[in-house]
Amino acid sequence: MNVLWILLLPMLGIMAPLITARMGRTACAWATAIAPFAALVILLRQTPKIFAGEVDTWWQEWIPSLGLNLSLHLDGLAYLFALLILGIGLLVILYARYYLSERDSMPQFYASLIFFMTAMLGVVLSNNLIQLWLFWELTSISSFLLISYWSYRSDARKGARMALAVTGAGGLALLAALLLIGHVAGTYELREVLAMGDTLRFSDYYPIILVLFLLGTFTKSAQFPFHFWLPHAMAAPTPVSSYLHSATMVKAGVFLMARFYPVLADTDFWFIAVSLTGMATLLVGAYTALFKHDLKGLLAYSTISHLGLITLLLGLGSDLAAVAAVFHIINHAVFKASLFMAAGIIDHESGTRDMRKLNGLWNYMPITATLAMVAAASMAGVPLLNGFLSKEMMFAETLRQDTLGALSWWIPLLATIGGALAVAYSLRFMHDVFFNGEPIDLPKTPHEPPRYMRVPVEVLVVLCLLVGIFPQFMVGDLLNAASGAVLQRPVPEFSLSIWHGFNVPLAMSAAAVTCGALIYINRRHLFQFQGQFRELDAKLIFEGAVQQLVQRMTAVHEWIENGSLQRAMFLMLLLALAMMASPLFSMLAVEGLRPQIPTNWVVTFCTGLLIVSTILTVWWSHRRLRALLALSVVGLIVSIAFAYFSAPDLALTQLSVEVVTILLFLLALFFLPQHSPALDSSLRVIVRDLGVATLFGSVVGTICYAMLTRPLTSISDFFLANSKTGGGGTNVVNVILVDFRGFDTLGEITVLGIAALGIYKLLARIALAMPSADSNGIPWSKERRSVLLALVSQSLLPLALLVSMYIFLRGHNMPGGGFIAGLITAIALIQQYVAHGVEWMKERMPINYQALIASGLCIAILSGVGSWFFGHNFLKTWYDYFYLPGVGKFELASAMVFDLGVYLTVIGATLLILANLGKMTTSERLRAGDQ
Amino acid sequence: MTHLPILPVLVPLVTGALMLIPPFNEVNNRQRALGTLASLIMLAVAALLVITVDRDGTLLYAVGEWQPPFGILLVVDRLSAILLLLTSVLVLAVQLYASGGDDAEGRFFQPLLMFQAMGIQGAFLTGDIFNLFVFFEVLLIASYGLVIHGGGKQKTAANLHYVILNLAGSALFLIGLGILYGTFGTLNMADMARVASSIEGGDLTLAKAGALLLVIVFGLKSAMLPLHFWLPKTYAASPAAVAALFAIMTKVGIYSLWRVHGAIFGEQAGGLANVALPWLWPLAWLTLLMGIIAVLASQTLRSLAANLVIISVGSLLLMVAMPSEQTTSAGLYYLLHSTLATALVFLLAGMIVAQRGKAEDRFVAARAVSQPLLLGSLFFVAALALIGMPPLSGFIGKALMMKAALQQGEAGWIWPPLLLASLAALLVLSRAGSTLFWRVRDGKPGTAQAHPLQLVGVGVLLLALVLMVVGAGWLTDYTAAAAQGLYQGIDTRVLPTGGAS
Amino acid sequence: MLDQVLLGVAVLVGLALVLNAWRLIIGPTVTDRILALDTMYINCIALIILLGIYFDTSLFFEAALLIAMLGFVGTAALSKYLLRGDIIE
Amino acid sequence: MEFSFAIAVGFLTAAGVFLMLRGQTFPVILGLTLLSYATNLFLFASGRLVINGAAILGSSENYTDPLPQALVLTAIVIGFAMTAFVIILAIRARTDLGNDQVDGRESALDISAEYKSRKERRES
Amino acid sequence: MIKRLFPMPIHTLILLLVWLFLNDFSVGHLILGFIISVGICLIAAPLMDEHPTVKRPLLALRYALMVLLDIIKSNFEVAVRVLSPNASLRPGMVALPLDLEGEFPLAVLASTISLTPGTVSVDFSEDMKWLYVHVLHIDTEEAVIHLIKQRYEQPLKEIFAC
Amino acid sequence: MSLVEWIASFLLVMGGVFVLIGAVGMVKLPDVYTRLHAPTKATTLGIGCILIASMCLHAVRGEGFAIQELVISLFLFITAPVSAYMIAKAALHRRVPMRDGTVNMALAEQARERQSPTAVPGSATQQPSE
Ligand code: NA
Ligand code: NA
Repeated sequence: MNVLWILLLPMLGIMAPLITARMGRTACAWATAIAPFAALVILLRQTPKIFAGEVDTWWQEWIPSLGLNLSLHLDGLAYLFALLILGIGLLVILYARYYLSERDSMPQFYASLIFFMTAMLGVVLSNNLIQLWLFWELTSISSFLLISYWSYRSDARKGARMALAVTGAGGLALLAALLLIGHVAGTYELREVLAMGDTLRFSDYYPIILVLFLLGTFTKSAQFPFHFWLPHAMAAPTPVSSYLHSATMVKAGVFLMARFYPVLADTDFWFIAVSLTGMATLLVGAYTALFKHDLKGLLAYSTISHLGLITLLLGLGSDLAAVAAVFHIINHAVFKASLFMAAGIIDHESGTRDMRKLNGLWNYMPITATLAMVAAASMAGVPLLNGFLSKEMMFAETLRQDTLGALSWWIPLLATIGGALAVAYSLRFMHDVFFNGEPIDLPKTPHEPPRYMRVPVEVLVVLCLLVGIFPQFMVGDLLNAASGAVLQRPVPEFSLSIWHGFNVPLAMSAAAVTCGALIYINRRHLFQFQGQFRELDAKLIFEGAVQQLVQRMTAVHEWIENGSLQRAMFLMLLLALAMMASPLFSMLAVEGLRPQIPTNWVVTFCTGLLIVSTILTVWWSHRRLRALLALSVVGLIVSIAFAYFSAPDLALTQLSVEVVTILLFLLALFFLPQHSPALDSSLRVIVRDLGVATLFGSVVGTICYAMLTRPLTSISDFFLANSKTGGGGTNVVNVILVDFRGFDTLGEITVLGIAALGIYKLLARIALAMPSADSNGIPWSKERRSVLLALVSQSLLPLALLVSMYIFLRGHNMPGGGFIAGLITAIALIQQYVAHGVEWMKERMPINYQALIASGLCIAILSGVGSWFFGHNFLKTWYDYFYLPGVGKFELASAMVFDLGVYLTVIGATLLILANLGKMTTSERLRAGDQ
Repeated sequence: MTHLPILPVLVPLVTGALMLIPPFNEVNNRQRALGTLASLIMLAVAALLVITVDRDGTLLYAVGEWQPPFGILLVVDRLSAILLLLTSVLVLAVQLYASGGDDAEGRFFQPLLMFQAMGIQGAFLTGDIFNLFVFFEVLLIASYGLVIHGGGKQKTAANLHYVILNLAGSALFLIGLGILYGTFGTLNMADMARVASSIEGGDLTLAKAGALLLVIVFGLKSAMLPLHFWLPKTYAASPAAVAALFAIMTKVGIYSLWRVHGAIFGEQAGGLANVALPWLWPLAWLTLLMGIIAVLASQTLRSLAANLVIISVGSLLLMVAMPSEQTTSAGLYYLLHSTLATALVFLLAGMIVAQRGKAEDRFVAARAVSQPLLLGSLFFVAALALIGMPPLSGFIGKALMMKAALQQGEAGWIWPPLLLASLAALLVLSRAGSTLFWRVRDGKPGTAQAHPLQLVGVGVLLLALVLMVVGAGWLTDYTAAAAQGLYQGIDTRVLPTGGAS
Repeated sequence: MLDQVLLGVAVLVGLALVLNAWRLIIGPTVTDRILALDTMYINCIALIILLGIYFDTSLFFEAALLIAMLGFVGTAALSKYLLRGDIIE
Repeated sequence: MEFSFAIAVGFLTAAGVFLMLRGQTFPVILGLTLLSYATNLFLFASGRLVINGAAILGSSENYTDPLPQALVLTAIVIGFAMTAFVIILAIRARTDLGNDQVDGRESALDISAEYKSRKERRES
Repeated sequence: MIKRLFPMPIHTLILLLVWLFLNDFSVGHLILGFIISVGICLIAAPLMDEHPTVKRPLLALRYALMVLLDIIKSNFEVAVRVLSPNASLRPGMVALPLDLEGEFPLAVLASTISLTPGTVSVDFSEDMKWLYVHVLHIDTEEAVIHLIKQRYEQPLKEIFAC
Repeated sequence: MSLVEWIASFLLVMGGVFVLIGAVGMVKLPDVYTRLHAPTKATTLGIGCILIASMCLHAVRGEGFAIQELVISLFLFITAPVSAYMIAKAALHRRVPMRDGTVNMALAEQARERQSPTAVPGSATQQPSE
């Protein structure tokens, strides 16, 4: 339970700086420190239990199907890291209070910092693989916020992005690795997984797991060749650097390697991959550090180098090496944090970090100089300081491995060279900054920092000394506990003392110090040599690579998506063709066994006519009015076909829709260009399209024929049987429409209504280009109203309305119904618009068509909802027969009400569409016509 | 309560109709309040349905009380219930956002929104394949109207492509339905699932052709490669609120694939079993790949978000292409997440465009937004969700899908694109965010402020995303049960024994 | 007998349809084509009535009635288009 | 008869598909219309062809399948709504984009023709 | 009141008659047809312009029958013309001076002309004083004008009493 | 066959023939103005015959006295002249040429402009100059 609070308190603490934002900087810092401090107290109270080897856990089910639970544990390793995170974190909070200037947003900084701290604590305390990953990603995200804190600076933005990209990519690999581990282990609980080392190591997945896992950890811990992001993360404020690059962020990768040491290490693959990478990083980092003129740059590469060292130790695979690794994690965190803070003080008080300008600061800030030099000496591995101890252990361990066989001696040699380089750059840090003459062109006159800004450095440097001098007392138990957690077995004997006698590691240390000093003294030659090579800026390369990637992808994308509808349509139809045709190849006979209807002359005429008019529609598609006429013939024949094949309702619907469509087409013709080229594409494209079209048509025709000639057993007998008895109508099609499947019809009229609204929207604020002459250049006739047309249309109106009523009323029993009747009424009214014009109609028939649509819909819905009050489902219909003397028997049905809704909606929608288009043009025409 | 299943269709329909007649026919606070009320009712209904279905099992509602398969049957199982909930959350968010002023940029926004909701919810509800077509058309025609809201060349051009492609799609849908009715003789999906295994001979061939045609139709809706061309343009051109609502449009296609190709042409379908898979697999994979390419090529926030939709579609299609309870469950969770997250980004993009002057949402240095901290934080959160980074629900969905793929033994094919997609999103979104909010050209920021209602709309989505994380345990159990229910099919006791077919 | 007569008359009407279609194709002016289309509408009425007689049903009556009404609307609109361009002004 | 019907459907489909692939709005809409005729006939065909069997009870002995008819009716109405929308959209596009190309930009052929004419004008 | 309920009594009557034609002559349909006819006239009334009404219905009936016979007769004539060689045709335009006044009577005249022997009304002059007629075969122009004026215009003048 | 059926058959054949003659006229006649005559008359009458035949047959076949078909004829008789009128107007408007040798061809232009004829009709000046 305590472990939960260690995580929860900082998590809640994120709010503290935000709440106290207005209370002043000191208050904000204090408030921020409360939660981590409390967590630290809780952590420290666990010390005896941890040192006794107990593990505190907390578990809460969260997402069982994912294997993700809220699961925390506090063992030695977690304790060590939590201690570093909270302890150094508190020092950084104090330090940042003085480091940040007035114009920096303190709450934002502290909130991000605590967010990061929480994430880091989550990583080390997680006892669930996926939860661990969750916090791992949160460290990437929160570090992004910290690095980009000065977001107005380009280098901060780019550095942050690069860090996020690299660690984010690694994070994804890690997710894959963790999922695989969980899959192989059968559990995602870390402590259970840790007990399954052999299962994992002998699994087929092991190599891929290891590769993915190492990708995750190496990127996070800035191992070669993924180290390039780290120096650019130095664009962050120095408190951030001192936190991220000493105790936390970059240590997360190392932590993870240590954490999974029991299950993934102890194979040759592990040894080769981890130790060699570590060695390479150690050397590359140390060597590069030597040439950095920027203080923080030097420290950054030194960090890389030390991370390489820890990785190397973990890679060696021996238990003592692991102990050394853990020890060095502690030591590095302590001295590197203090060094960054010192560098920050120097920067803060002198205005630069350039070592070429910084000289002789000893005279200006002696205390800071002393502190920094002690820490740097620890970094160099000078005896009596903590760095010395872990380095000696490392040298000792490099001598013990033999996996490389006869070439195994390379490893200690290279390690010594690394040590020498470390001495060299540490010397440079000390000598170049604090001695080496007088400062050059400093923006400010340097002086000691505010008192409390130095306190964190002092604390850390004292720790360096104490650990260096009294190692066993200071960290013996801690190291034991942490190493035990890493190894998951009893820790081997190790001795933490300053003096082990004259031995090879001591000789190696001596050699390193000597060589280091020599290298530093002769640095001019080395600088000259290095000067030949162009310095590569990883940021530029990375940005360039990303831009290259974006450009390439943009090119590919534009090549694929050229914005052409024709291509999209072609691909869609081609795919449809392929998918539709693919099963047909396995069809044995197209023709089925259903008896066919004998054909006759008239049908042949009509089929021929249909085909000819279809072809004409295509042929004339650029002679637009002609195409429309041909299309009308097609529609006419389709209607006749419906009538012929026993579908009178369809014939009626098709006919009336046809006419309205033609009216719409005519409107379109008027506003669209009158001419278009006969060949709108190249001949190749046309032939290609013709080919696809022909194939498509033949496939659809084939399927149609195959279907027509096969018998069908369908659910329709039910409709025929129940239409009269259940729906009260003899026109089964209509009963299906208003009753059996009335819901479809409701949707259908809604579609019609919405279409009308959409069209109304389309016509809003449209500036229509009206041609003043037809396609032959003949100006339009000046006669607005033809007498004969107007009169006859007028006299036909009542007749047409009567017909529509006739068709509406008998629809339930005979061909007809609300939809057709509605269209007839609409057409009759449109005919008035055509004959008399919009103005005339508007004066005499001020109907709000959209209200008509709405009322139609509402009536249809009400007829359905009405059945609720009789305890029935929506659209349950009712009908009955009544008898009136003199009139006889007649039927009343609720379906008629529904049909009335359909009727009104259709009228409203059709007229809204057509009359509004007319209305738009009228005003235009009045202006254009007067000229 | 017995009429609960039909309310998701009726409430928006009635509201939409009311918004055409006085006193609600003007764009004013009265109309907006009505819209909010309707959205809240829909949300309540959907929540109630989810609870009821989770407790009592599938709800069936025979419209007109005609016994299935003859009448139209509404089916509320766990799958449709949760999608209804998703829709209503989205509609509420969009309605609130648009009520902040965007709805006044043209006519009929609120009624069209309601009709669109009706179409989407109807498509999720119906258990009848032709009725599905009808609701597809309802949601499409409403979306045609919504895309052009506010007017402008870009919208018109995008809408033209969108409309024409979808009209062709509708034609293919009808041909497919024709073939299916011509071979199955029934339209009720549960009944079709029952009949499917008995189809053989020439009918089998025809039915396959029909089933495959429907893949095209649903693929077009869901923006499967190479049917995705309409999507980036349309989403990027649409007004923010509409684009946000559209986040669910592709999901309707995915849902239909599950319903039709998972349940009707699934494992039990005899000769028709899994007929779509050989096509779906490569196309889904390529869709994901295309999404990655497109995301990397994105130049504006809205097109980026649109291309992220393609990635999510690709991922989901891969889940569809490996039908199993795990993949479906994982896909369903991811579907909920990706819909909400994309919608969030589109809404944000709307506010950013409004504040950023002529540069709109292009990734170039421009004047600062007037509310950098607010929009920046929101963007940051939304970006995390989209990339699939914790703490928002994206990572859960991604991990679930990866796990499901691993269980199917397909991790080698599916993990790399899934992970690459996240990486691409990470690269581009971090670039996008730092450019939009940090690369500020000198000069005074604008004065445009986000309307409080817009923020409430965004808040609704954020809250939903957070709830998806907090309640992930319950939700994943639910999605697992939903997936199980999908493949079990509807209880055939409601179908007539023997029947006409 | 009546059936043969009907078939014969239907063939006559069909032939008329084809001739009208021919006029529709060759034009030469668009007014010719509109006239041809108008006539085809009327021919179709004949065809449908014949169908009604042949199948001995009155179910086709509405279709014929509608063609009579709608053919006129179409022709009027087409002519108006030629005259004024804008059919609803 | 079935054969004629299938041929007609095939022709309508082919013509529709071909026109759908054109680059101007008007032919595309024509194509959509033809295609919707084809699909309506196809959907209708799913109930098989029957003559003299209209689904009006009491009008004949063998009734045709009424269900596809109802479906086609719905499809016709929806198709009508869609056609209406797309026609007006084409008008809107022409107004907004200045031409009637589906992509809103002049086709390659137009551009080359314009280029040629401009060149000729320069030369003369 | 009655005027408001039956704005177009003749139309109402015709509609009722047509309704009965369409359905059957029964009491039920008489009532239903009456309601519908009245309703339609109420809706359509605002869309109808005022026209001179038929003053002599019997004469109108006779006129209708005469036209019907003329139509039949004209058809045989036209059939002959159609089937004889084109060279023997002598088509032409005729401008018909009008005595008749009022749009409605003129419309009836024009329609009649179009339906009857070898003539099609083409257009009115703007002042409605002339009707242009296309004639399939002209022997003499005067004969055409005389025939139309005597046979059709005169009775119409009487019918509409103008 | 009953008497009614004989009559009906006769009417049907008449109708068919007239419809065909109308179509033949459509193809054969020389210009659009002359072609107008064919459908407005021949076809209308043809339909009329067929409709009457239909009425007769329905009456005999026991469906009662159904004179619905009269309504179709009513529509046709009202609309056919207007269709012809509109088409003729359109043809004039587009200056569709009349056949050479058309009497009073000059009147076409005046009809197009809807003016009164410039000279008294029937005078020699109106004769076409052949
Ligand atoms: Na120096
Ligand atoms: Na107009």
